[in-house]
Amino acid sequence: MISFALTDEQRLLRETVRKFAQTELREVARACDEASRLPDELLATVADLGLVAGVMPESFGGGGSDRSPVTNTLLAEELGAGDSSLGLAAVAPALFAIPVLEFGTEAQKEQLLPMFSEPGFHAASMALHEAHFGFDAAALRTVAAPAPGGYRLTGSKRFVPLGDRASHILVIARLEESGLEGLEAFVVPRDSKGLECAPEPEKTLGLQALPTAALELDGVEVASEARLGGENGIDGARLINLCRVAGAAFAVGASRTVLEYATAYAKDRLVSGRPIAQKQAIAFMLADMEVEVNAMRHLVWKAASELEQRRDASRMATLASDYVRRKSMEIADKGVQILGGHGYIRDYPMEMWYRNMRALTILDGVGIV
Amino acid sequence: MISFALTDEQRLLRETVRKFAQTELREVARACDEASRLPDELLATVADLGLVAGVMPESFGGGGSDRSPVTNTLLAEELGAGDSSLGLAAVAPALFAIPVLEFGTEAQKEQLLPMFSEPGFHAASMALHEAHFGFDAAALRTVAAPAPGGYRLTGSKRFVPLGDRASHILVIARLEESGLEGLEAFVVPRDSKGLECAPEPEKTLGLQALPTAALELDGVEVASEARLGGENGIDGARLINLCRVAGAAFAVGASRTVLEYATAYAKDRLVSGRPIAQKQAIAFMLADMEVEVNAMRHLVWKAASELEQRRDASRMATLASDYVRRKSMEIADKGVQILGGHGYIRDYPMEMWYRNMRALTILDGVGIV
Amino acid sequence: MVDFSLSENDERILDAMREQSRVVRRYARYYDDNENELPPDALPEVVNFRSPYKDVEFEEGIDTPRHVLHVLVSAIQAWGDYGVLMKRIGEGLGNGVLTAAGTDEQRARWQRCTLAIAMTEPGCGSDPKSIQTTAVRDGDEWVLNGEKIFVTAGCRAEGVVVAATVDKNLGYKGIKPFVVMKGMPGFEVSHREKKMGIRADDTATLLLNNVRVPGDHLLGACDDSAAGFRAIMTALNRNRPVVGVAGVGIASAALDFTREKLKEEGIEIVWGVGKQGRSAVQQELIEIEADIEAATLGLLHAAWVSGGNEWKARPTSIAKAKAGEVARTATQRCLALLGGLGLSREYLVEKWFRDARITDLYGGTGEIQRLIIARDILGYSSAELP
Amino acid sequence: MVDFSLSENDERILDAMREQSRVVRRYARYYDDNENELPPDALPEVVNFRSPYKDVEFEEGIDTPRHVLHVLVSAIQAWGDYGVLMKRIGEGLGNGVLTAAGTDEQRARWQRCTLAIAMTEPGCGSDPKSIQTTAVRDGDEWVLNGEKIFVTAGCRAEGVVVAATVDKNLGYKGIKPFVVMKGMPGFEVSHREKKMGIRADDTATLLLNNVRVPGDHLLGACDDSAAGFRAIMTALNRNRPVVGVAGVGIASAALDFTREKLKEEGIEIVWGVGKQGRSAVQQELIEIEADIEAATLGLLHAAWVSGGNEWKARPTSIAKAKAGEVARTATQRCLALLGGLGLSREYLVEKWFRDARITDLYGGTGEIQRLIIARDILGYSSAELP
Repeated sequence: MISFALTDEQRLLRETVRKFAQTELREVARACDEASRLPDELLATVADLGLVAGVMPESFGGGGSDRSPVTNTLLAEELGAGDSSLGLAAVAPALFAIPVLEFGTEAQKEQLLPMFSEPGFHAASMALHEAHFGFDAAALRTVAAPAPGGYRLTGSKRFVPLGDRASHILVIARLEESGLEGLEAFVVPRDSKGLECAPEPEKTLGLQALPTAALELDGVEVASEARLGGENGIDGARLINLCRVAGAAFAVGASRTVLEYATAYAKDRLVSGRPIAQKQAIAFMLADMEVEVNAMRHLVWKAASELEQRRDASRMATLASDYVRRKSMEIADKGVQILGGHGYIRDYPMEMWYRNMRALTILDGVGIV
Repeated sequence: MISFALTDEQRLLRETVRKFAQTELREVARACDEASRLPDELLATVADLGLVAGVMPESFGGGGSDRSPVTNTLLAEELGAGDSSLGLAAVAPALFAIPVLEFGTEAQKEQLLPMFSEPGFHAASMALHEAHFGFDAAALRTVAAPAPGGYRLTGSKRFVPLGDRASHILVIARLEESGLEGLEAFVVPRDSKGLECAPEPEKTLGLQALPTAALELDGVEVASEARLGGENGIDGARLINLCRVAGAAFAVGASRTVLEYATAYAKDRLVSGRPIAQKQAIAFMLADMEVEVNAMRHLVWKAASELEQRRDASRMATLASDYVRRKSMEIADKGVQILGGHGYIRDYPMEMWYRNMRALTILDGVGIV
Repeated sequence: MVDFSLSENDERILDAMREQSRVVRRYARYYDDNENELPPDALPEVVNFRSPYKDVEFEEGIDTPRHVLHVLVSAIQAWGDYGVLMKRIGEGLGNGVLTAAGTDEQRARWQRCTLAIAMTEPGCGSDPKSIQTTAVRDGDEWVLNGEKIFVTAGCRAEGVVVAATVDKNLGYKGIKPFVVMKGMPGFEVSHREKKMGIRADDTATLLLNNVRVPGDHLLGACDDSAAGFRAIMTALNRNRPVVGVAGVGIASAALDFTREKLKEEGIEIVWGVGKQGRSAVQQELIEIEADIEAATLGLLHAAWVSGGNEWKARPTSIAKAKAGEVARTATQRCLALLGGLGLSREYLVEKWFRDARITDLYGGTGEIQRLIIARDILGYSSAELP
Repeated sequence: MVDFSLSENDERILDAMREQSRVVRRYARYYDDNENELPPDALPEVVNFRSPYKDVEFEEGIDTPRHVLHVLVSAIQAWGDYGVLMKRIGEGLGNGVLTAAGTDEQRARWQRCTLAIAMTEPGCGSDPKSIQTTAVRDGDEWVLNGEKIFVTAGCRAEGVVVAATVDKNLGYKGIKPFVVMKGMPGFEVSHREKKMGIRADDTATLLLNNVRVPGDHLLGACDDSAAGFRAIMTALNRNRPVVGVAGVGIASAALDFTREKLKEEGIEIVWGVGKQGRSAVQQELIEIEADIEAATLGLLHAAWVSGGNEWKARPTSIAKAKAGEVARTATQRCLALLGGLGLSREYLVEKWFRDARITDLYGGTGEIQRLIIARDILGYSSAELP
């Protein structure tokens, strides 16, 4: 049945994360952006919130909540509304934990999941994006070649969230087939031989507080047990869809904040003694933004719901992520325009959101629901 | 040197055609649209204007004006501003005459051009569009197969302007290569064996006053002399570019008229005692339309100028026609929106322009500069 | 729980509606070509069909609430045709005014009649407050004078609820609903509008030339409250989501057709492929599909949050704004993808292009919806954001 | 004759500019990273370069008029970098006010100084008439008080033409240009703005705290004419096409980079192919390229019709509106086509995305341009269309 109703649990959790995001993330967002810094204190708070541990099975010391991409989508919106950069960092370990939970063999789960329920923030990550222009997850260049007792991984990865500190990285590589079906995931500890893991050579346009790393895999040898899901491997399309929906959900949150801020600004900002919000040119931009924030959210919810029900969500994930990529950029663009010169200076947050929005809707594989 | 200056001759000719289009075309446009009728009197006036005869060489009884795609572009804008439907009908014979003039052998010119300088309106045409969805001139299905003494033409053509009365039709077909380079043109008299030429089975969304025909070519045999340009054939890309620029130029004219009409309407139309033009929402639409009419015109001029200078105009013709296809539809759309309910009823011309604009920017090969 | 799947019962209802719509569609071209004829109240095939909801028991917690599912049902109806219906319901928009503003006696008297609403005038577009049609008291009667345009179902209806002012100084509070029945002296259907599309639809211009109606034809009280005006506006606003739903229905029809025809030419969307691996046509199909999906979800959302009561203003305007936009652009783009052949009246897609354009014009233009939304998020009155 | 081809001389000039711009570009990242430093008035390499126009004789009727060609020359300059220049000219926007409004004596005195214009204030955005900075006569002097923001070249300039009102009751006629030189007591550069992009650019906030300037620092007469105000507005408006041209220059830089990098990945536009035969990426490249071409042609057109005199209002606003829009959207789309790698500061394209965004904000926002255009085509005053 069609329903837009959240469960009580979802409402509660959303409220908690909203409060966290609107205070602890938003307050330090600008300073962290300027300094490209992820505060350790923040990660400690995140660990206390149990965003990742909460959904780990009780048998591995987790909270045992039901696995729910919809819930994660709601939380991603809230984190994006607070600060995308810090928000992505907060849930980056899920990039490792969720695929293990979803696709891992029992042995892999037993081995790899308990660390997320230990006290403190445990960093792990996934490496999807590659080191060439026009990246396309369906045409991956990192390859996993069968080798005695396992596989040999070769390729260049970029923009690996928390790659500077992750204990384990899930490396996405192509095994045989091309396309999303051919994607496989390999558990690679950071001290593996042949693996070079360095912080990104330069800062990025946006999401500056999110530490990311570049990986060189020069024939890294992994045992066959490192292949997620064992011989059956993973559902590559589902993995990519889970990531696409996450990026879109963050962008919905970021867009919502842009709209809220621009609305308040337009009411406060006087020209010739009257608020600029009373100009139709401005008011209609705000109305368009409101329309699109809603449209984006609904598309993302539907995609998340299909993922939750384990249907083939490729259609909805494509529609949602493609739509959000276009519309959220327009929203940030309008936000800047409404603020005028103030949209361009770093005394105001809008220019940061403009940069973050572009990064957020381009980078594949920095979030997962 | 970069110049936006028209020659005196161009100004004069444009003025003449503007007067004709704004009175004789515009006045009867609605009646002709409703009745799907092309008045004979109108064609008689067109013949007197000498739009086609004027550019025919003096040696064939023509006016001997220089061949100028730029001049034709200026006139196409004026005709489109008057009425696209009737305007396209007026210059439809050029679809035959100009390719013969440009690509024909001396013998073909001598044989085929004098008829356009005789008194009265002489109908001839070109058949490019085909009978399948997603038509693409670069992937033509009508084929010319070499046959003893000439070629055998097979295929289905649609929307041939004045196909109901054309004495000769230039059938565009693929000879060997694919792509635009592979296009060739064949002179086919309407009484050829194997040629079925019937009026379009149904009316069309727009351009209703322009009579068009459907052609069935069931192995029509033509002599090798019927191949335009003889063994060298034609420059297929140039032919298509000449057509694309013409369609775009008509759309520029039609867009200009939409803007002029909407501007006047918005100043006249009162809501709560004030003209709707004083609302920013309306005024900004008009400003956007003005920006885009100019942008479209400049792109079309540049493409036409490259064609005039016989440079490779594929880039500019692509940019111009693709841009115009998108923007002119938006302009007509805004025109309807500004008129509100009046934009939807046939007491006002706007709905006709909305229909014509869509047809104009989709149909390939109904005009040529 | 957030869910967009359909239950078995939901599917049965939608399938039943689709079946009806396929039959209705056979009549679409005829009434487009013959705009002087009104489609019948019921098609001959009606004997084979019942309401799609009939025979399907509602299962709480399993089936989609009917007021939400009805968005999809209505969209499929418009997917069949906008103006031709398998069976027309007996009510007009004016019946809503009767119910809301009429006395028990008035309701009893006219409730079986189909009543239209006559609101818009040549001089007032989007501003109902500037109505010029007057009602002057003369003894026991009211004398009405004025011209009304764009009256939906104005030809077909048996009577019309006419918005007329009893005192221009009172502004919108002076605007009252009067029941004027066909045949009353001085009341005349001037003509049916000739439109670009929705030609099966009945849109009339009405003339009131010294029409005398008895005193009790004024619905409700003749006081200086705004109740009468509000009843008219509420009834008209009820049309807002209906028009939006029709917009997505028509847009879906165009997209379905386009997908089908392009598939025959070997072009179709491959899901899961990134943008780098798509053709320009696939990309455009994806964008159109996302637009229609977003517009549909917006309408479902508005229905959901309204909970079966009057549609809530903000979500409804958001949904209508999106739907009106999508109806326009989706049909424009579908035609461009199809090429020239789509322009021919051999196919219905050119008609959908014409039909769809109405949905951003009436039920409140896109600009009116944006004003409503902007006022709501800014907390502005219509005076602050005119 | 309508012509868009370039003569040999034109090409020589543009090539020379391009060569300079390639050198300038090497400094682009440095001054973006180190925003506290101002780029020098001339780069060390300046010794190897002369004005691109030098040594090229103008041939009437063969070469593009210099005021038209200058659009392309300036675009190539911005294609190199927005804020770093091979050699900076000694004039600021304020020198234009001096020339237009100053007396002979005033001109002689300050013409060798670089003068900025200080107009915008924290409380007035797009409305220069609501200026709050005051100038009060005190004996032979004027006493100035106020705060000025977004002063271009406010740090670098030797003096500033400050717009201050001598009588608020006079409205814009009371606004007069005052020359205030650096070092005058009470006159202070509060800070250089920290911006998203164009970080090599010098945008200052200035404070005037009881700054006393001699009576003859008011440019022109202190009457109730609007001459002084107009001189300021004219000088500011001169920046309008300059900003538009910079917009297309930056957008072109982004597109060139994108094309080059995608070509290395095997993706490039094939001209002549219809939409059916294109990939989604090719289609988007075509759209971006058409946008940039249209914006460039608009600026060329505005220059052409202005004939080397003051830029004409309507065509200039049309060109600026388009250029500002294209600069935004082209850089946004280029990044999306490039994927994540384009976000890295290893490349300049992320900088162009930030730099480009300014061009729809200053020199008049896109909204201001649209107001000017709308008023012009409607024949409305600013009171009729506020």
